Amino acid sequence: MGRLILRGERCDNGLAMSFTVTTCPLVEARAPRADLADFTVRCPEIARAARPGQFIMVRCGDFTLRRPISICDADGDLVRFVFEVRGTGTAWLAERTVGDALDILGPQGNGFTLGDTSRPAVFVGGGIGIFPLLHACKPFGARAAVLLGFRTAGLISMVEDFQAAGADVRLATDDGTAGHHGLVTDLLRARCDAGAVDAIFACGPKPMLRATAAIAEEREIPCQLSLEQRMACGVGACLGCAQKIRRPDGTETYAHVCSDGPVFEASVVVW
Amino acid sequence: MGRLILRGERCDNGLAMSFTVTTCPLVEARAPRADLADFTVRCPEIARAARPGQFIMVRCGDFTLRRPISICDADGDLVRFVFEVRGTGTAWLAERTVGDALDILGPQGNGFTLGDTSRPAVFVGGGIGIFPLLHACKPFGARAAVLLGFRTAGLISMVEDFQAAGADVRLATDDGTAGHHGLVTDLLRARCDAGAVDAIFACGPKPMLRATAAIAEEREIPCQLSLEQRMACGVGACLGCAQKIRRPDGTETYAHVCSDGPVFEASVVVW
Amino acid sequence: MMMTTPNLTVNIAGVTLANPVVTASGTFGFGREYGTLYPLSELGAIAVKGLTLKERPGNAPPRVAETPAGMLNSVGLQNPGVEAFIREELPWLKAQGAVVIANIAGNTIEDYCAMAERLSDTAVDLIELNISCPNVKAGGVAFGTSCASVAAITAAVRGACRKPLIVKLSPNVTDIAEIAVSAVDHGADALSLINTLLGMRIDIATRRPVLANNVGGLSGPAVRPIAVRMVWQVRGRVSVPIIGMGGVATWEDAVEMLLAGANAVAVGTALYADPFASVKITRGLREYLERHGMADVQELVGAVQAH
Amino acid sequence: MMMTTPNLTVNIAGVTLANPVVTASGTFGFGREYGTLYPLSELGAIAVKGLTLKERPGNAPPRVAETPAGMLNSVGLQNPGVEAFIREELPWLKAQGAVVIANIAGNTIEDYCAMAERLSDTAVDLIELNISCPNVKAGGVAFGTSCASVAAITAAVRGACRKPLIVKLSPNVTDIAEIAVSAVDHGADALSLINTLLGMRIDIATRRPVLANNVGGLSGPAVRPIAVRMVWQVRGRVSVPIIGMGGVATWEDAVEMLLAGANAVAVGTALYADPFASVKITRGLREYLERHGMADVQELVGAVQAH
Ligand SMILES: Cc1cc2nc3c(=O)[nH]c(=O)nc-3n(C[C@H](O)[C@H](O)[C@H](O)COP(=O)(O)OP(=O)(O)OC[C@H]3O[C@@H](n4cnc5c(N)ncnc54)[C@H](O)[C@@H]3O)c2cc1C
Ligand SMILES: Cc1cc2nc3c(=O)[nH]c(=O)nc-3n(C[C@H](O)[C@H](O)[C@H](O)COP(=O)(O)OP(=O)(O)OC[C@H]3O[C@@H](n4cnc5c(N)ncnc54)[C@H](O)[C@@H]3O)c2cc1C
Ligand SMILES: Cc1cc2nc3c(=O)[nH]c(=O)nc-3n(C[C@H](O)[C@H](O)[C@H](O)COP(=O)(O)O)c2cc1C
Ligand SMILES: Cc1cc2nc3c(=O)[nH]c(=O)nc-3n(C[C@H](O)[C@H](O)[C@H](O)COP(=O)(O)O)c2cc1C
Ligand code: FES
Ligand code: FES
Repeated sequence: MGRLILRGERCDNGLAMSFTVTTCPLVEARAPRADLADFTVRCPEIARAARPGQFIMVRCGDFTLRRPISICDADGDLVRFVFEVRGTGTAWLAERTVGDALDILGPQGNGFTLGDTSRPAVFVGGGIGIFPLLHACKPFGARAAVLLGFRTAGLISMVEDFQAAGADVRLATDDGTAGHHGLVTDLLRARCDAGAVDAIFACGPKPMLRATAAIAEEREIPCQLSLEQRMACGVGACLGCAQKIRRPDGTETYAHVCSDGPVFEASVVVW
Repeated sequence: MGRLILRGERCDNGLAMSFTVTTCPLVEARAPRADLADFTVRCPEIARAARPGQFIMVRCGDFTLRRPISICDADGDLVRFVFEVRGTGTAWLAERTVGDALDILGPQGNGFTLGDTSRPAVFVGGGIGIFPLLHACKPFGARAAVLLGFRTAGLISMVEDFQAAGADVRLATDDGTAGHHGLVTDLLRARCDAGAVDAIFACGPKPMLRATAAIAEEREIPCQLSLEQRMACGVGACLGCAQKIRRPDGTETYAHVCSDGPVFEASVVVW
Repeated sequence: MMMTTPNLTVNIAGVTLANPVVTASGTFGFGREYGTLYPLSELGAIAVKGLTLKERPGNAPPRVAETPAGMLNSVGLQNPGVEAFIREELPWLKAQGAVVIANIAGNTIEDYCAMAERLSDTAVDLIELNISCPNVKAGGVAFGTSCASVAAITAAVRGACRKPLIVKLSPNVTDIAEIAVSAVDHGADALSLINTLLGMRIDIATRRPVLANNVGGLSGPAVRPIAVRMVWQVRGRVSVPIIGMGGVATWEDAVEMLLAGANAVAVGTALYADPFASVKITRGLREYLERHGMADVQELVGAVQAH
Repeated sequence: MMMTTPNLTVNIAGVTLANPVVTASGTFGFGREYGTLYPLSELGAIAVKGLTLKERPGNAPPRVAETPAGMLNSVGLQNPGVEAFIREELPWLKAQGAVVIANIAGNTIEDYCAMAERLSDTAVDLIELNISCPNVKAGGVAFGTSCASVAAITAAVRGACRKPLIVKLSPNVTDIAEIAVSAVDHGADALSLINTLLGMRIDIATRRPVLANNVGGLSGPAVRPIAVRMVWQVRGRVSVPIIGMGGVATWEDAVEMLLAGANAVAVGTALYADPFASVKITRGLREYLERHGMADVQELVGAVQAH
């Protein structure tokens, strides 16, 4: 516990954790919704190296910066990622079709430390934060409770994927159009009340993460959060993606989401 | 003769000659060579208004400036243009495929004044300057002598099109790999020696145009040249595409290739 | 729910613009070209091509070059001179219902004053002082690059001018806010910014500068972050109306510029990719205000909440 | 026909770089990340992240924002301090065979001098003085924005420094050539330019600046025309080596920068789209020289033929 990594992990030779920059074919491109793309690329180097919670940096046309997108799943030679069209870069990306070559950097970042996958764990996801949880929950099989929150029923996605992984999936929507009418953290509280939880893994909007961290702290459950920040390099070189954290000695400093994170112990995050 | 238009032609209402900005489908896209694209778009507004020697401004992706390209032919609802891949913009454009929508502004500029098409005329073209001559030579049928110069045989194109228009086509190459070994202006001299020529129309690199103008002046043959210049607006608003010309009173000034030209009487051009 | 049409009008130094979207001087000629596409009265105002006292032929070509997300120009103020403008362009422009901003340029304070005085007797609505020009009496340093010379030229022209006076600032300076304050303190009724940034491109094949003038002015989206920053800095120091420009291409860009502190925006380079950019921006602004239930576009001005 | 391999080496103030492609300070960390992709010895030199006397946490996030053909950053000089650099980064960097440029930043002349002195006893190859920082004793105006303060800081650091000294110029000035001359006259052995241009982006949805610091430094291809112009202007006035930077992304851009007058180029922002940009540029330069039968890359330096 209390894992605190600063300046990323380092190899024996003094280099940062290695990553690949590669051009790989898009082998499956689905659009579950008009503004959502579910892509699979054939990329053995990244697929084999990827650990749950890591992400890739995808080059989008002539844009100056790559876009960070979580690895949703990695299987054999294939890497799957799912993204919402938010602005110009993801709009460009969503227009790619099967056979197009994508320029991808990864896998990058410190992902989830899953610990003992034979013990029950809860995965809490909100909005676009649900995607990296798939890769992470799989090893837990039926011991994973996956709690997903959405604004409204129309935005629900990936439920079948989580179910296929064996997880017990519960839904919450802000407007009550599906599942629990309310916050996904209500479901988390209920789940914690219902039985032992050894670990919480969460990804989603900041308020959700903050509430999740508070619940975890209160109940003394180890909790890891996957954070977002605007990035330039995505590898730890530019120091662009700062996140304030608390060091073991109580002092505060800025860590970096791309190399120290995106996953942080909830207890070190300074909100 | 001595036609000198400054600030373009103007309509009775004080406006410049009208043009259209429109999105139109690419209906035919051929690549006679790897670095040459022969495109036809369905664009009734432009096709019907186009006069020989006019050009269009084609939007290329997110580039700041449109690219000027001559109208090679206009027939019914169709506009044909042929262009070489020179840099990034034309490279983007050449990748478009049938069915893609192109954003085109035109027709623009003062084209050739053909005069009496029942009299013999000579068309002199060099390199990418040959394309606008097709539209212009057609009305002359067999009375058109079309003299085309290229660096080498591998760059020859459009010969069948000119022949199909009824023209007498002669070739010259700098390296002698096809046709006359030498300059296209050698062919022009020979043609002028061989019989009466009522008008010369030329488009191509500056040295070729200059030599053509000299021959025309020497032999007192009316001569119109289509010039190139870097453009921004393409419509006469930015004054970017200056060309020095001589006014009837002998003073010099800058005219604009996009609105006063691209075709100028050879006699007014200051080299 | 009642929906009232939002108010898009802007008052710039006493002159009412129907909407806050102006065309940038030098990019729109005298309106006769783009006027074939839409009525010129749909624009908030037209800043005409920079005028000089006498006709100017401008620079040798090439005068324009593309750059990443921008362009360079070195037109060199080709224009028919202020008298020809008054005679041949202004009456036509006014007949189209356009609010006309006469952009004036010169190489001596006397030239500027003579033009301002002459234009004061015409139907021109506002005068815009382009101070990016070299002052020949001061060794060719641009008027707009020191507070002292900005003060001197603004005060002199203010004295000669009976129209609202806009001073158009050059971005090629160390401290734009200080220059802006100088202009306002010496009589500027409004400011416009930014003019172009000095840039250069070299053709590596010929090893020659692409522009015959070697250097030229950079404009377009590439410079927008600089323009937004300067408008914000200037808004922090002056309260006169600001016309913000530099890379505005979409209504979103216009909102950004207004939030930074501009009362109106000017559109230039964006017209070359899309000649309808100006009128689309006005439409986009209107729809934005409607969507947000805002009554007046001026509610956006300077509304950025800095950290 | 015999083909000899062209000479790519560059001498910057007595230090030989294997090739003229350097990484721009702050964009490449201390080399540990991109060093996983290629040996750091393949780079001409590495300008490390800007160092300060003491550790600095840097600015609050967000610190980066994309702009048209560019980006803004407001990292705020997050770094472990000069001692930690000397202890933990420098030995490793030198072991990789890299030529190391220590970029130093401060808020007082004393800080700069202390760092220069300390670094003079280390294996650092060159010291680069980042003068874009605010001088706290002069009310926060950046050191690099007046000739007098550039003269003062350059002379002081020159006195304290036993390594070749590069002065890195800020482009946010009225007259870059004048500033360059000041730096050279007061002891700069070489110059590097340009640092970033001050810019701003506002998120229209939140009505807040995208950067927590409100403003940040603009870099990337968008600024290249400005950088090329400044290098050309400076080359016209000084003869010391120049490291040109600002939007260099391809070998063609590097040739342009060399023609304008730079002896070497630095690559920063371009690495984010393509981490191999630096090594590709070196390869491209080599092939270009071979194609043109040129023996030495320095034949390109300042070879632009102005009109
Ligand atoms: C580690 C990490 C993992 C992510 N995983 C996913 C995922 O699996 N699926 C998904 O849909 N989204 C994910 N995101 C968010 C995604 O990166 C943004 O939605 C995307 O960058 C927006 O790009 P754009 O060009 O569409 O938006 P624009 O607004 O045009 O982008 C402009 C700039 O802002 C950056 N930016 C904008 N929004 C964000 C954001 N929320 N986070 C970080 N940078 C942003 C862009 O990267 C770009 O540099 C992740 C973000 C991070 C940091
Ligand atoms: C009136 C006119 C008619 C033309 N007709 C044809 C034609 O029918 N077929 C054809 O192949 N080419 C034609 N050209 C040339 C064509 O416009 C250029 O080859 C093209 O603009 C190059 O664009 P790029 O993006 O590939 O090159 P880049 O070098 O990347 O372009 C950079 C900028 O320079 C401009 N530019 C570059 N070369 C030229 C040039 N030779 N003339 C004008 N601007 C240039 C571009 O428009 C762009 O603004 C014509 C040019 C003009 C002015
Ligand atoms: C081709 C061209 C010509 C210009 N001519 C003038 C001019 O005559 N007077 C002037 O004050 N500004 C002139 N400008 C500057 C613009 O008015 C404007 O300040 C600048 O281009 C930034 O806006 P933009 O990015 O929207 O083009 C010119 C700009 C361009 C592109
Ligand atoms: C993320 C980032 C951090 C930077 N940090 C520094 C720095 O610490 N010291 C410095 O002198 N310049 C710094 N710069 C400026 C660069 O060194 C360079 O001058 C500038 O980015 C222009 O080059 P480019 O367009 O290739 O990035 C930084 C630039 C970026 C993008
Ligand atoms: S994005 Fe560059 S350090 Fe994280
Ligand atoms: S290109 Fe604008 S006037 Fe010709």
